[in-house]
Amino acid sequence: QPREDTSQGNGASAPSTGGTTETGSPYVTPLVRKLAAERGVDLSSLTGTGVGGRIRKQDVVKAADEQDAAASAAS
Amino acid sequence: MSDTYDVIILGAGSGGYACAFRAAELGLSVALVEKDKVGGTCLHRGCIPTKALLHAAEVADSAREGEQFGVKSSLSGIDMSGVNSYKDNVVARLYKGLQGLVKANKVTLIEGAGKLVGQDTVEVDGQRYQGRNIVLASGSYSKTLPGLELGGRVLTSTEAINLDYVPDRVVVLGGGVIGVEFASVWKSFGSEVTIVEALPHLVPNEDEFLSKQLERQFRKRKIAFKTGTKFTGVSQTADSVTISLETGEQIEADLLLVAVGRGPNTADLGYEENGVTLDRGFVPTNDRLHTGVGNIYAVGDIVPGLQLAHRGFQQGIFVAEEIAGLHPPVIDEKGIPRVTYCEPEVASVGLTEAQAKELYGDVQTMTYDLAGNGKSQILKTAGAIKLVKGGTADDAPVVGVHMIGSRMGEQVGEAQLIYNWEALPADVANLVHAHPTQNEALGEAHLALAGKPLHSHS
Amino acid sequence: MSDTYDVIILGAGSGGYACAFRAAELGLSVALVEKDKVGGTCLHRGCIPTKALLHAAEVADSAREGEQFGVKSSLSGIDMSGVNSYKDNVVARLYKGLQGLVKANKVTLIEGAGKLVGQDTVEVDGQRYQGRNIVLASGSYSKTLPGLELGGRVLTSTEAINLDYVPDRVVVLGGGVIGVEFASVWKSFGSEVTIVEALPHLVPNEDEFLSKQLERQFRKRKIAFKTGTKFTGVSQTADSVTISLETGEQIEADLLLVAVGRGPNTADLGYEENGVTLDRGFVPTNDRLHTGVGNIYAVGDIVPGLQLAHRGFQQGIFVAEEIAGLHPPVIDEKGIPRVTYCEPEVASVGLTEAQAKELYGDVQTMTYDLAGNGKSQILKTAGAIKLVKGGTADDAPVVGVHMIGSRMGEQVGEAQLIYNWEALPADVANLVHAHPTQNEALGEAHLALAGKPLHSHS
Ligand SMILES: Cc1cc2nc3c(=O)[nH]c(=O)nc-3n(C[C@H](O)[C@H](O)[C@H](O)COP(=O)(O)OP(=O)(O)OC[C@H]3O[C@@H](n4cnc5c(N)ncnc54)[C@H](O)[C@@H]3O)c2cc1C
Ligand SMILES: Cc1cc2nc3c(=O)[nH]c(=O)nc-3n(C[C@H](O)[C@H](O)[C@H](O)COP(=O)(O)OP(=O)(O)OC[C@H]3O[C@@H](n4cnc5c(N)ncnc54)[C@H](O)[C@@H]3O)c2cc1C
Repeated sequence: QPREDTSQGNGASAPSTGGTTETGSPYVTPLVRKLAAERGVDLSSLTGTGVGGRIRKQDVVKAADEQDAAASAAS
Repeated sequence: MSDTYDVIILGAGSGGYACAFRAAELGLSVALVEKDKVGGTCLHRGCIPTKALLHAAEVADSAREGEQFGVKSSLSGIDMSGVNSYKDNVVARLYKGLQGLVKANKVTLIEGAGKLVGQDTVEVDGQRYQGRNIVLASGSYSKTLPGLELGGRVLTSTEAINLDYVPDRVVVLGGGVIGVEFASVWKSFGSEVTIVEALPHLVPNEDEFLSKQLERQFRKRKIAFKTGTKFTGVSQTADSVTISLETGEQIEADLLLVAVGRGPNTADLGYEENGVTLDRGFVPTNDRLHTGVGNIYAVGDIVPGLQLAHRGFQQGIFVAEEIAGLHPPVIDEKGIPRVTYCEPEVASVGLTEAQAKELYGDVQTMTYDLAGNGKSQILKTAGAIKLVKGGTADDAPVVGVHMIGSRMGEQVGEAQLIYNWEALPADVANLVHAHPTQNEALGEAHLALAGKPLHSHS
Repeated sequence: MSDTYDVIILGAGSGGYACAFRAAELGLSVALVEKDKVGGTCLHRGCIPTKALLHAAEVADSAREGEQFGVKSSLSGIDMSGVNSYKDNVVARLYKGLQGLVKANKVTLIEGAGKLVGQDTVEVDGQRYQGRNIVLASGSYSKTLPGLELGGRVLTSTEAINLDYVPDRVVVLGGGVIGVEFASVWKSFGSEVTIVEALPHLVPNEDEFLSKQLERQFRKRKIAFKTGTKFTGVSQTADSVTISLETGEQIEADLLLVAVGRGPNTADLGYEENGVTLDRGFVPTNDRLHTGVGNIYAVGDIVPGLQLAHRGFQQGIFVAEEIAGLHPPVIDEKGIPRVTYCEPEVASVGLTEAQAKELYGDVQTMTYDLAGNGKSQILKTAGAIKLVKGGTADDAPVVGVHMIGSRMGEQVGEAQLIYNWEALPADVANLVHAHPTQNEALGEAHLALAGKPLHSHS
């Protein structure tokens, strides 16, 4: 169902019409998402090292290890 | 005034129309400029017609070889007018569907040749249209070589898809994707075929393992090929064409197909005049497909890289989402699947072994022969799957999947997920695949690479 | 003394031999007991022979219908002795490979009928063997119905795979996987076929959407079927067999194939005597495939659930790893792919819509018709893909993939990754699939479900 024409727009800058739910959320693969859930890592706190900044398994493992280390140091 | 759009797209091929539909879905106003037919090369002169020819070829082979399956079938010939009407019907039906989608998506189709006349202005037939964003998607054409004039018995794929007869003898110049696909079709239709390729291998962009396997199978099919061989000249008479090679050899044939690559359609379109840089005719972009000028993006075959329809789709969708402010993730060019639809099919995604070694140093590879795969035995196809791991550690992901065999192109989607989702061999190996499918071979290859081979010698 | 093994496996079918190979790879000493041939039902009487018949059927259909592709092919009949020797050759070659793997893996093959005579003891031909672990893998047999005696013109799949003629008229009792596969083969070979099924639909375990699509296509193929119809009796003469239905109707035919399911081979094997509980003959286990008695596990068709070869493989591998102390992750039965290899093929993984609703309440579904898929148009196949999302939120994963169409079984591996890796529609949609493949349809379905349809009306 195509939406209404919005050609009044906002000049030269990128229009912000349309769904923007994805805006800002990091790009992760299902396997990374599963791993993060298993290891209790908050994906939005990570900076990805993969192509185009995507979060890789290694990033999650590293964060989880650091988290674990911090937790054991704190106890 | 009225003629201002959020997006104006120049060219309605795979890249252009995908961009148009996605932009429209996102609520943008879209003008799509096309001088010929919506669908472009792929639908009218590329992917679809060639795959219809290849399917007719498969049907012919199957009928010719039915006896080995106990089926009393026979083949008395190819009726090219029947083949062409089958092919044209498939194209016509998909074209109709596509035109319906243009309407349903409320995309404004501007028919005519467009030209960039300002960084935000396109002119078509004297009329000017303003675009807050411009997407260049003017596609590509069949190239030839210096001194090799097209015409008569010398043709490109554009003419070859509409031939009304099966040539007795044909020479294919170029052993890349398009060349081997036509060679495969004509051989199945009964022609004597010779491929001439300057590089050392057929499908030279693939992992060498696949090239060698394809060469072996083409040899079995009695498709002649001369690799590492440059052509030096061609001459034609009313009856035949003669191709000269640097070896001094001459080959006479009914037709010469020139399949030496496709050049970008970017001349005289106002691109350079408006500041867009061209590199040997192509439009370089950053990794977000922006040309570096104004709000001008480029997608599809004019952007250096793989010339594939679904790359155009993906880029078109990306640019639409980029314009709409969705910040889509950058496309990994290596993650785009590649299929060559000759018999046997060749398919791959990710890095070749050589590329992986450059990136990772030591790598681990695993080859699974289709001889161990029940369904491939049933189809009587030979072939293999080669996996490349990005390193040698247990937690190194699969970074390359390379496959050859009848129908193996259909396996590339699973391979695409594996590569793009950076799966470890064990992630796949844990999921035992359906028996007896060809798909199972992909599972078995991962079982073996994960150190737990099932139907293969370890 | 010497005759003690880490693992003794009773039955060398899919489940048994997979367990044996994996256990041996993990360094365990393994004895594999088999009274007939390594490979079991699947290789000798099941998956492989039926798929060879189905491929011969495909070749026959293709030759018969070549003209619509412009190919002047014809079919003058089926040479069943040729079909059988093709089929037997495929089986023989795979059997040879499998025997080689038994040797290469250093598995001790004990030929003869085994019996459990203690919680850690198996007896074969009077000789006793001790096992630190025992794996029951004795498989299944073709069932019949009360009052329906096998023999003469009434057969099961075991006899049907070796027929030396094509029956003129055949009735298939049972519209499940095995029934529709044979119906499909015989129809392609030229028989008049009628399926009788007591439940309301063909392939009644599938999402109703697939059942209805298959019924429509079988109707087009002129395969007759009577669903929701109980059979009441059968009588045979030297010339024919007559099947009576509860409707009062009678059908006369040359053969009746009884395909009403497979029962577990568990009688008189010492299972119950040694404490193993049986449930209607099946061996219930916990989710780690342990029977609850001693160190006795069970795998394959004797364990309640899907009766599929690759489930046997996966369970066999699981048990070997469990015994070796690797703590493998529990197998999700819903994540095992299911393929029915009739024409058109039916394939699925995960939950049906009805099952998903039970689990998640509201769910979202998306159907993509193969009419929009270029390669399917080229193959001239009809069909569709239906996706089921586990909920309606954007971050709900795909929990069911249901497909029908020629060759669509080969798409089930990608679907298997999607389901088991809990992918979101958008995860798949981001990866535009190879054009023009049937695989692309799976990509398009996910594009549509992610709210960004490409080649489909939204
Ligand atoms: C024989 C052959 C077989 C192929 N097989 C496959 C395959 O199996 N799979 C695959 O993925 N790819 C295949 N390809 C490649 C595929 O066709 C291209 O990658 C794809 O078409 C590129 O899309 P595009 O949008 O960049 O350009 P095009 O499809 O070339 O579309 C460009 C469009 O722009 C229009 N245009 C150009 N200039 C102007 C102008 N000034 N004003 C208005 N309109 C203009 C053209 O008329 C055209 O319609 C094949 C190509 C060929 C030639
Ligand atoms: C016609 C048909 C088509 C099929 N098609 C498919 C398909 O396409 N895909 C699919 O996944 N599945 C298919 N199946 C199902 C598949 O064959 C079974 O799921 C699979 O074979 C089960 O493996 P299993 O190891 O449990 O048992 P089986 O394969 O039945 O093996 C059991 C083995 O144990 C041996 N045995 C039994 N008792 C003893 C004893 N006392 N001592 C020694 N040995 C013993 C038997 O001789 C046999 O070799 C099909 C089945 C049939 C009948």
